[in-house]
Amino acid sequence: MMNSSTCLRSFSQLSLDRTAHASLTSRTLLAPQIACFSTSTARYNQKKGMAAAPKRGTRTLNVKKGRKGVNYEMGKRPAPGERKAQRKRIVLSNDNALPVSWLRDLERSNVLEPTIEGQMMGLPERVVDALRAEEAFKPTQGWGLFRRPATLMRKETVQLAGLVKEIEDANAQQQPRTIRRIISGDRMSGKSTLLLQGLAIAHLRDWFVINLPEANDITNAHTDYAPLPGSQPLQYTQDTYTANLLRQMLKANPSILESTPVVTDHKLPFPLPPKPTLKHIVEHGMANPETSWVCFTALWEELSQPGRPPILFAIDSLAHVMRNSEYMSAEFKPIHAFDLTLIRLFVDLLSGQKTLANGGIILGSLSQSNKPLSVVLDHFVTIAEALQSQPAIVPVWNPYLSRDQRVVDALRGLEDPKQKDFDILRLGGLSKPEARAVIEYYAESGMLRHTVNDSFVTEKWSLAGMGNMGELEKASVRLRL
Amino acid sequence: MPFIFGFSFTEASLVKRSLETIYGVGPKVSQRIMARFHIHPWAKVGSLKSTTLLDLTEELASMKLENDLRRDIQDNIKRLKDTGTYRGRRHAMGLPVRGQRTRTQITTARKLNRTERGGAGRIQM
Amino acid sequence: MARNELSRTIQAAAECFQIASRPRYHTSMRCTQRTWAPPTSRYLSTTPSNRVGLDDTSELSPASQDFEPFTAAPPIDFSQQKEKKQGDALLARLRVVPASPSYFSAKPTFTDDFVNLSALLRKTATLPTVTAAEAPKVAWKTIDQYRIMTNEPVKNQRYHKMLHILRRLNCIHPTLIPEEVVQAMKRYKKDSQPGDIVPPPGIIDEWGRAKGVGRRKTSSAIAFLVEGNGEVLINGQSLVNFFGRLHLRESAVWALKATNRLDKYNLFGLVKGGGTTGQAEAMTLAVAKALLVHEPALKPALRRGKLDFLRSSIWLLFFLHIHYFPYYQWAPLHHNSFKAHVTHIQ
Amino acid sequence: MNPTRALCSRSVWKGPNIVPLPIVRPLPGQKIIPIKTQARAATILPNFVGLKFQVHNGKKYEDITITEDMVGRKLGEFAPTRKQFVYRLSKNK
Repeated sequence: MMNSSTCLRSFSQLSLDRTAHASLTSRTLLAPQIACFSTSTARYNQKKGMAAAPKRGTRTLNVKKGRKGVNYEMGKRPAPGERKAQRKRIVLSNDNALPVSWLRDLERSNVLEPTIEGQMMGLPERVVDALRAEEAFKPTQGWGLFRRPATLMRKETVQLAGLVKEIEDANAQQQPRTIRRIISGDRMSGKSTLLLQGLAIAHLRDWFVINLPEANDITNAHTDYAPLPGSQPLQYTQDTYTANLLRQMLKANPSILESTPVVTDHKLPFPLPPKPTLKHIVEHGMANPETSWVCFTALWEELSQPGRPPILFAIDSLAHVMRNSEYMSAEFKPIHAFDLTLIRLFVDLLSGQKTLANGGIILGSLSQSNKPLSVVLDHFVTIAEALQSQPAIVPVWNPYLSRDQRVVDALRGLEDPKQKDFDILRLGGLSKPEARAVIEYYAESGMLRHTVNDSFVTEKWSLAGMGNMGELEKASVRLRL
Repeated sequence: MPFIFGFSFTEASLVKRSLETIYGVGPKVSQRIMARFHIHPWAKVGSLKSTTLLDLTEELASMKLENDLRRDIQDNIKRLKDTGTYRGRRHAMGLPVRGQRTRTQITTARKLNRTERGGAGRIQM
Repeated sequence: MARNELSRTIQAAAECFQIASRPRYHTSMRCTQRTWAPPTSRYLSTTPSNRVGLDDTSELSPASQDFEPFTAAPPIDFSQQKEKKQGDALLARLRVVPASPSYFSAKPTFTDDFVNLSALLRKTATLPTVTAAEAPKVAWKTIDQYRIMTNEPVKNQRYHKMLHILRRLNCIHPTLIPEEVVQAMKRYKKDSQPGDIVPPPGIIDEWGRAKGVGRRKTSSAIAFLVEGNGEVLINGQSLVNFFGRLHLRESAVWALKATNRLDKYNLFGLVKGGGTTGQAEAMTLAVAKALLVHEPALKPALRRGKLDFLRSSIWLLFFLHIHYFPYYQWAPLHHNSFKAHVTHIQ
Repeated sequence: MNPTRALCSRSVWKGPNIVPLPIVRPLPGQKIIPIKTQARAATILPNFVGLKFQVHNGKKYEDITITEDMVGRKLGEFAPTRKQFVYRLSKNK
């Protein structure tokens, strides 16, 4: 139905219509000829003022009623991307929160010791900048309530640090290992914060860190995509996204990129400066997006050379990856998320088809909010959890459910208990001492005006469902009723 | 001001919406065209390269749009009316053609059902 | 003679049917002969159980002793009348004299009761009394039950005046209370007195679990309380997953929170039916009952706890009310229903 | 074509709705005798072109001469069954 606004546009279109007979090829695109569609009523329009009264009995319809004037201002339109920036704004410090005197900083030395378990540790400035560059912080995590970002070194964080130490020892004995972990747990139990702590540890141990902050942004068809010629099955590169990722990597790991020279020749389509370092490749990839994927692969090969630092490859809300993406292929079929080059790389590493030359950790964290239903992923996660907690009862796949075979092959490693490298990192509630440490930190930073004693801590602990991190914070700090 | 199929669109306008302003292109057709040239649904016209603009125009040219389509539709209606069929008469009177109720809710029919449907784009005063 | 026979048969029928009839007049004649006075069972109460004691014909009901010295005329023994004519003359001179002066009042039984009790009170006024609180708890008959008993339209206010006397009688020191008063009061007491039905005391089973059941609106909750370190599981889920809102979580374990026993007990709750608030408040009652099985001494604390809970929830709603007040101008309907909700709670 | 309308129309494999009509092929010179029929649902076939039909519209029979464009339609389309509604002011009669 032609409502009033399209009707307006059709008036304007009409005046610009092309004459029907001019064949397209001959017409020059730059100078659009104005030709009016030749019907009698067009001339009638000129004498608008003297419209004759309609004959009796003919039906008339007054469309002009209730239509706003031509230059009706429909309210100020926000600048493109402004709303999203507002939503994603990260505030990391709060001036009226008191600085916590006894807060120690995480350093390269003390990050791997198991002794720091159960203590709140501050994040040094360098690491905070790197994490901010990688968009590791999330607005919902409540960093803005405190003077300085600090995290609790939970049991699971020390486990993660243990893995980092294992990799470094393995590197020392020249057998690089790639450990793959998927972080799962209840809602608001601190999965993304654990991912952030993993990134912080890797930064402190001078690893090379790649972080895909939100898997949803890759698969929800909001960035441009192009087929990668000669890839079997046809894969798609995402140029602007990769360029942005390269920019984040440069900001997050400046020292590594500047120091390591380019060793092999990558037949890059652009000339490299005389003494090329990885930084030049990354900068070129950032500058012109169409070569961004070529630069990324070159960078990846460079990082696989011997003697390079181990790599931490992390992704958040993994469930978005385990299904068809929103992109459409040329034959108007949905493109599977695994066919996107970045995700293909991550999944190959996760499933073990590819390994990291210098070892490293592949970290994927599930997200309970805005989670697409991925039956296969949930199934494998429950199997892995069952293997860890009670190996006797392991859930069996319901054969009547249809499942995505590609995802099954990727996650098959979770099934057999012998496979130690690929496993689940289950996040439960905090223990009582850990909860006490957190609440004392809240009290110290002035966010909590209550004497911190054992009964108060246990009360908050059990009210927060046996120590759920987010609920604990919501109950004690945010809710000021 | 990039041009698609002879029409000019602002940089910030969405490719999908601008394709659909063309007479004869709806949501389904625009989806298929954009998929064929690997344009993601929220792409802005400004972000398209000139080569893709040319591909789009060339693709749209091969379809029957705008005035050819209008003429085609009007010929059908005119033929219906000339042969004296019931449907032709309904078009001429501006009443619903496909057997809808005429006691109420016939504004769309009164607006659209006429022999030069969509052609002049004018509303019969 | 037929009339005499008739009156006697009616009296017998009334006797066996226990129908309360107005105090019967009996034929009596002022004449010199004195014969043995037949039993005048003054009251035929409809509630057989408690009247049994009073129906034995030997002892005259106490009510008839306090009138001014007034003795009914000796009844005439018709069987000795020689001829019929003398009998008829006798009947002509008969005069009906009611047994109790209140016979002509609108509510004779009630009036007698009131008069007797007042007399009883006058008689026992000097006995020492205890305060109303310490007096034994008595469930007096409601006015409807009394009306059914006496079959008279007793006025509310009058009845409660009588109750006032009864309560005063009840306050007589239990050791000194005369038997007479006890017997009198028995007529006005309900069948079941408070304290007769005592719920069975909760027991802790071999696994150390105390069970409590609570219901609210249409939800019912069972709570198992075990000594432990404060873990809570409801329907197999953690407290946070089951109850989204913090207010519901707090109300579910309010009994433990109010008596800060939250870290001393583990709670395993099963709740079904109704909505979230109904389930939470059913769980509150269940947990409280289970806690009482563990520590019966907490009953007053829990009673106070209930008040704290109401006060805190009202305060919470009050705060929300002010906090969201600016949003209400353009939703007037919503505002009224919310205000009604708040007033309903207070 | 609106899909539901396409579904409602006659299946192609059944072919057009051929109704046995008393078609007399007149010689070119003679007068064409109109064929009176009530089969409004009969599809107009190509060999009908040029003939005259009297199609029943519920009350009387309407004359139609078949032209080239009418092939493929039904006879009933050309014989309207309802009278045209014309609003006539009948107040001050």
